[in-house]
Amino acid sequence: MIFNFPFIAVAALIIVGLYAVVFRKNLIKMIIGITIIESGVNLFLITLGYREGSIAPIYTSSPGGIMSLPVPQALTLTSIVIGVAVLALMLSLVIHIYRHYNTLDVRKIGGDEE
Amino acid sequence: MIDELIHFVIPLLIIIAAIVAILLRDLLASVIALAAMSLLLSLEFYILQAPDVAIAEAGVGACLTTAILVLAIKGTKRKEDEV
Amino acid sequence: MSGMSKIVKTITSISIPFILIYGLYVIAHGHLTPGGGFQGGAIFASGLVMVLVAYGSVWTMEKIKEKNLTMLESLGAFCFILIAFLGLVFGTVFFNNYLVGSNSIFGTVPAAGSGLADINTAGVIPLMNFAVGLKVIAGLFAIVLVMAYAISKKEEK
Amino acid sequence: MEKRSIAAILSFSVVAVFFMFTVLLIHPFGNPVSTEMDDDIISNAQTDTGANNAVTSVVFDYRGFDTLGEATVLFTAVAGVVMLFRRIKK
Amino acid sequence: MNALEFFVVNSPIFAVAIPLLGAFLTPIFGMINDKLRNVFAIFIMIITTGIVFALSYDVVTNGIRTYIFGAQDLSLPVVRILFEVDAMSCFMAIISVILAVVALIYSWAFMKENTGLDKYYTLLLLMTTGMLGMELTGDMFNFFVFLEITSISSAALVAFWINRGKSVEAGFKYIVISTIGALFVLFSIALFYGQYNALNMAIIANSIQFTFLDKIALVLLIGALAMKAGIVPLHMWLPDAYSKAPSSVTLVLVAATQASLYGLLRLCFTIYGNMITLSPVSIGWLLVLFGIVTILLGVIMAIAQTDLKRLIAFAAVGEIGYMILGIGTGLVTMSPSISAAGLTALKGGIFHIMNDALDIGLMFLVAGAIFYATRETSLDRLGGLARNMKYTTAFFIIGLLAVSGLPPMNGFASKLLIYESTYQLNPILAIIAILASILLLAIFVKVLHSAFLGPALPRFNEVKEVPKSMLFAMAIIAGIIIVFGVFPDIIITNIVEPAANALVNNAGYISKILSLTGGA
Amino acid sequence: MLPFESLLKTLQTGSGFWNPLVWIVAIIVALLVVLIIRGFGKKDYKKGTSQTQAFLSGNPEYDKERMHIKGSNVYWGFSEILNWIINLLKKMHTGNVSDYVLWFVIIIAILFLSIIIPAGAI
Repeated sequence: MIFNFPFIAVAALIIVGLYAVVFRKNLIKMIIGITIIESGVNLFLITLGYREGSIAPIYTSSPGGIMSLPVPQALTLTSIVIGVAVLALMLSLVIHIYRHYNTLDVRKIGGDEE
Repeated sequence: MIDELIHFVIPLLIIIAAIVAILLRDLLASVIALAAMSLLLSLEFYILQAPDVAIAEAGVGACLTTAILVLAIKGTKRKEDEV
Repeated sequence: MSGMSKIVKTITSISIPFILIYGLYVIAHGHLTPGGGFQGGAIFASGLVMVLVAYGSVWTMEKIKEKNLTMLESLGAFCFILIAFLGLVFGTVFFNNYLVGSNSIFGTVPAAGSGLADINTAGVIPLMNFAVGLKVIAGLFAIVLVMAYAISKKEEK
Repeated sequence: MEKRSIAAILSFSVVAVFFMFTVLLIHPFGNPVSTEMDDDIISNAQTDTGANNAVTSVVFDYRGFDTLGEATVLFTAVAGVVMLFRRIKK
Repeated sequence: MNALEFFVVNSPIFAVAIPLLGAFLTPIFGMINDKLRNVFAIFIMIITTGIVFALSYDVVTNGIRTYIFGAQDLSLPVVRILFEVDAMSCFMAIISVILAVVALIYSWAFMKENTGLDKYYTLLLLMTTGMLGMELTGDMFNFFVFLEITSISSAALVAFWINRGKSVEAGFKYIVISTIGALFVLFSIALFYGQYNALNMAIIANSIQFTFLDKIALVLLIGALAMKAGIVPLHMWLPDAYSKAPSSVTLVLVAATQASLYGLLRLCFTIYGNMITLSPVSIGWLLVLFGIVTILLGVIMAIAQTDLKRLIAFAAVGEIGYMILGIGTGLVTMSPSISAAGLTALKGGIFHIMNDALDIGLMFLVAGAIFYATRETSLDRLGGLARNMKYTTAFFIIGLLAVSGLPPMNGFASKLLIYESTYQLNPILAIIAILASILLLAIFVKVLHSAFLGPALPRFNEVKEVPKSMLFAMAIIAGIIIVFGVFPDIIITNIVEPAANALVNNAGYISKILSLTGGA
Repeated sequence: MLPFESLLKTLQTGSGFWNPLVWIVAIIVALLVVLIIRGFGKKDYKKGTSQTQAFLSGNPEYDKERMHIKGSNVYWGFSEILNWIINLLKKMHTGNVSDYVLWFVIIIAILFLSIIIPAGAI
C-alpha cells in the first residue's frame, strides 16, 4: 500500500530543498534549503538500510531476529556531523556578508562590479 | 497495517514541515519548522531501527542546528525582505 | 546576550548536571547501547549551550576561553589519531583494534549473540569514543560560543 | 515570465521526474536486494571488534578512517569559524 | 620487516596522516612562536612531499599499492576502507604536494601582516590532507568525506580577508556550490550502495550493470564533480573564489579543483570503465563539447577583464578546457579499443593537468607579488613595474610563455599532444584550441604591457621587489616549468605515461582488489 | 641517475615530434643574429642625454599617467568587435549563487535527457 513512500519522501525533500536554494532570495532561507536536501539524503541512506520486521543492529539485550543494515547508519552519522560543520561555516559567512552589505538578499550582493 | 500507516504518515509530516519551513516569511518561524522537521526525522530514524542516528539527529539536528541558526538570525535580521 | 532572569539561571543550574551526565553516559556506553562519541558529545554540547543561553555569552566567554576549547579539541583529535597510530605500533596496521582479545583493559570479547555484555569490551572503541567525545564537545561548543560572542559584541557597538 | 523562471521550471520538472523514477525503481521499501557486506558485519562484529553495538563497530573499527575524516571535518569547521571571527588589525 | 619496507608498506597512510597530525599540532606550535609554527608547517609538508615521491617511485616500479585500514587481510565482502594507489593517484598527489609546499613558502612573507595565522596554516595543511585523501582513496564514501574536508577548508581560506565584502561573498558562494555538489555525490554513493551493497570503487566497478539507477548516479556525479572542477557553464564560482582569495590560497585551490577533476576521471575510466562506451551518447563527445565551450568562454571572458586576478582566473577556466578536451578526445578515440591516438590525447590531457597547475599557479603568485608590492590588482592603475620588480617580471614572462603554450615551456609540450590528437579526431577542434591559445598569449601580453611596461608611474616610485621567500617560491615553480619544457620526454615517459596507462587499465585496478580478497 | 641520452630524446606525438633542444639551438642562433645586427647600430647613442627623450612633434610631453596605455585600452578595437559576445557572457555571470545552482540543475536536466532517454531504459 505505501509503495516506497519513504523513498518518495526523499525525492520530495531534495526537490523542495533545491527549490529553496534556487528561488528563495534570502541567504538564510537558502541555507535552510541546503539543510533540507541534506536531511533528504540522510533519510535516503537510512531507508536503504531498513529491512522489514528487523531490529536495530545492537546485540545488548536484543530480542533476536533479523537486523537492519549497520553500514548506512554509520554513514549517516558521518553525514550528520559534516552537515552541522558546513552549516556553522555557512552561517558565519552569512553574518559577515550581512555586516558588509547590510542585506540578506541574494540579488543585492555579488555582481561583477567592484 | 499500522506499521505501513506510520511509514506513510511520518514522511508526509516531514515533507509538510519542510515545505512550511521554506514558505514562512518569518525566518525564526521557519527555523522552528526546520527543528520540527529534524525532530520528526529523528522519530522516523528511530522507527527505521536506527537509534544511533536518531540520537545524533535529535542532538545535532534539532538542538545545535537550531541554536546556530537562531544565533545567525540574531546577528542579521529576522524578516525576509519583501519582493 | 547578557543572560536571562534569575529563575532561568536557577533552573538551568539544577538541570544541567543531569544533561551532562546523560551525555557522558551515552559516550561511555557507546559500544553497548545506542550512542557513542558523537551522540554523547552533541548532548553534552547541547547542555553547555543551555548554560550559554541562560548566563549570556560574555559571562561564558570569561569562564571558558575559546582558546582553551580549541586546545581541548586539538587534544581530542590528537588522541584519536594517536590511538589509530598505536594500532600501527602495537598491532599491524593503522586503525587496528589491537586491544581486542588481549587481557588488558577493554580486552574481553562478549559472548556471541544477543545478551548483556560487560563494559570492559570492544578494545580501542571506548577509548576512541572518549577521544571523539572530547573533540565533539569542545568543537561544537566552540562554534556556538564563538558565534554568540561575536554577535553580542557586535550588538554592543 | 522572465527567461530564468521558464528555464528553472522546465529543468526542475525534468529533474523531479527523474528523481521520482529513481526512487520508484530502487528496491521496494524494506527489502534490500543485496546485503552481503552488512550480513557479514552483523555476524562477525561481536567477535571481530568485541562491541555489542554493530553500528559503533562499523563507525570506529571497520570504517574508522571515515570517522577520523569526520572528526577532521569538525576540526576544520571550528578552525574556520574561529578564523572568521578573529580580531583583525586595523 | 625492516624499517624501509615498513615505511614503504605504510607510505599511503603516512601521506595522509602526517599532514593531518601536523594540522592538529600547528595551534600548539603557534602558541610558542610564530616562526617556529611556519617552520613546522613547511617541515611537515616537505616530509609529506618526500613520502609522496617515495610512494610514487614504488607505485611506478611495482604497480598498484593498497592499504587496508584496521586489518591485514581482506575477505570478500569488502567491509573495510581501502586506499588504492595507482600511478594516476600518485601523479595528482605529486601536483598537490608541490603546490602546497610552494604555497607555504610563499605565505611566509605574503601573509606576515595578518592575524589568525595559526588557523591559516592549520587550514592549509587540512586542505592538503583533503586533497591527498581524495586522490589516494579507493572508497567512495571516503572520497566524499575528503571532498568535504577540502571544500570546507578552502571556503574558509577563500574568505580569509574578512574585512573585504567580496572575499566573504566568494567564500560563501564556494561553500554553497561545493556543499550541494557533495550532497549529490553522497546521493549517488547511496544509489551504488543500495544496488550493489558495496562502497569500494573496485568492487562497484566489478559488479556495475549500467542500469537506470547507475545512469542517474553517473549524471549526478558528472554534474557535481564538473561543478567542483569548474567546467563551463558550472564554472561561475571559480573566478570569484580564485580572484578574491589570498594568492597563496589560490595556488592550493587550483590543486583542489584538479582533485575534483581527478574524481571525474576516476569515475569515467574506472567505475564506469567497462560500460561507458555502451551508452549511445558518448561521454567522450560530451567531454569534448564541454572542453571546447570551456576553452572559448574562458578565453573570451579573459579578454574583457580589467582586474588582474580575475583575468588569470578566467584564463584558468580556459586551461581547464584543454584538459577536458584532451581527456574527452581520449575517451572518444578509445571507444572500441585502446588506440595509440587515444592514448596520446589522454597523455596530453593528463600532462596538461600538471602544467596548468604550475602555469596558472605561477601567474597567481606573480599577481600576489604585485598586490603585495603595490596593494593594487586593477590593470587600469598598474604600470611600469618592471623597473622596480625585475625578478617578478622575469617570472611573469616565463609564466606568460607557459600559459600560452609557447616553446620551450611546459605548456607547449602538453598542448602539442592535445592539438595533434584532436586534429585526428576533428580538425576544427584543433583549430579552435590553437586559436584560443593565441588569444591567451594576446591576453597575457596585454597584462605584461599594462602592468610591467610603460612609463614609470610616479605613485609606484617607492615600490620595492618582494621579499626573498616569495621570490624563492616563484623560482621553484618557474624552474619546474623550464625543466618540464626542455625535457618533456622524461616527464612523459616516467610519470605521465604510467598515469595514463593506469587510468585506462581499469581491469588491473579491479583485479588487484579481487586478488587481495582471494577471489579471481 | 637518468642516462644522458634520455635527456636528448624527442617527444613523439604519434603523428609528429618535438625536440626542444633543437629549438633551443635555433633560438640561440637567432639571438646571435640579433646581436650582430645590433652591432651595426649607431655608436654615438648616449644614455642620459637629450637623445633619449621622447619627441612628440614638438609638443610638450604629457605626464606619465596620460602616457601610459591602460589595461582596458589595450586591444580596444579587438574587444569592440567581440563586444556582443562579451556582453552576452557577462550577462551570464550574475554573481548570484541561486543562478549558479540553477545552472547546475539545468545541466543535470540536460544530461538526464541526453544520456538516459536515448538509452531507452525507462
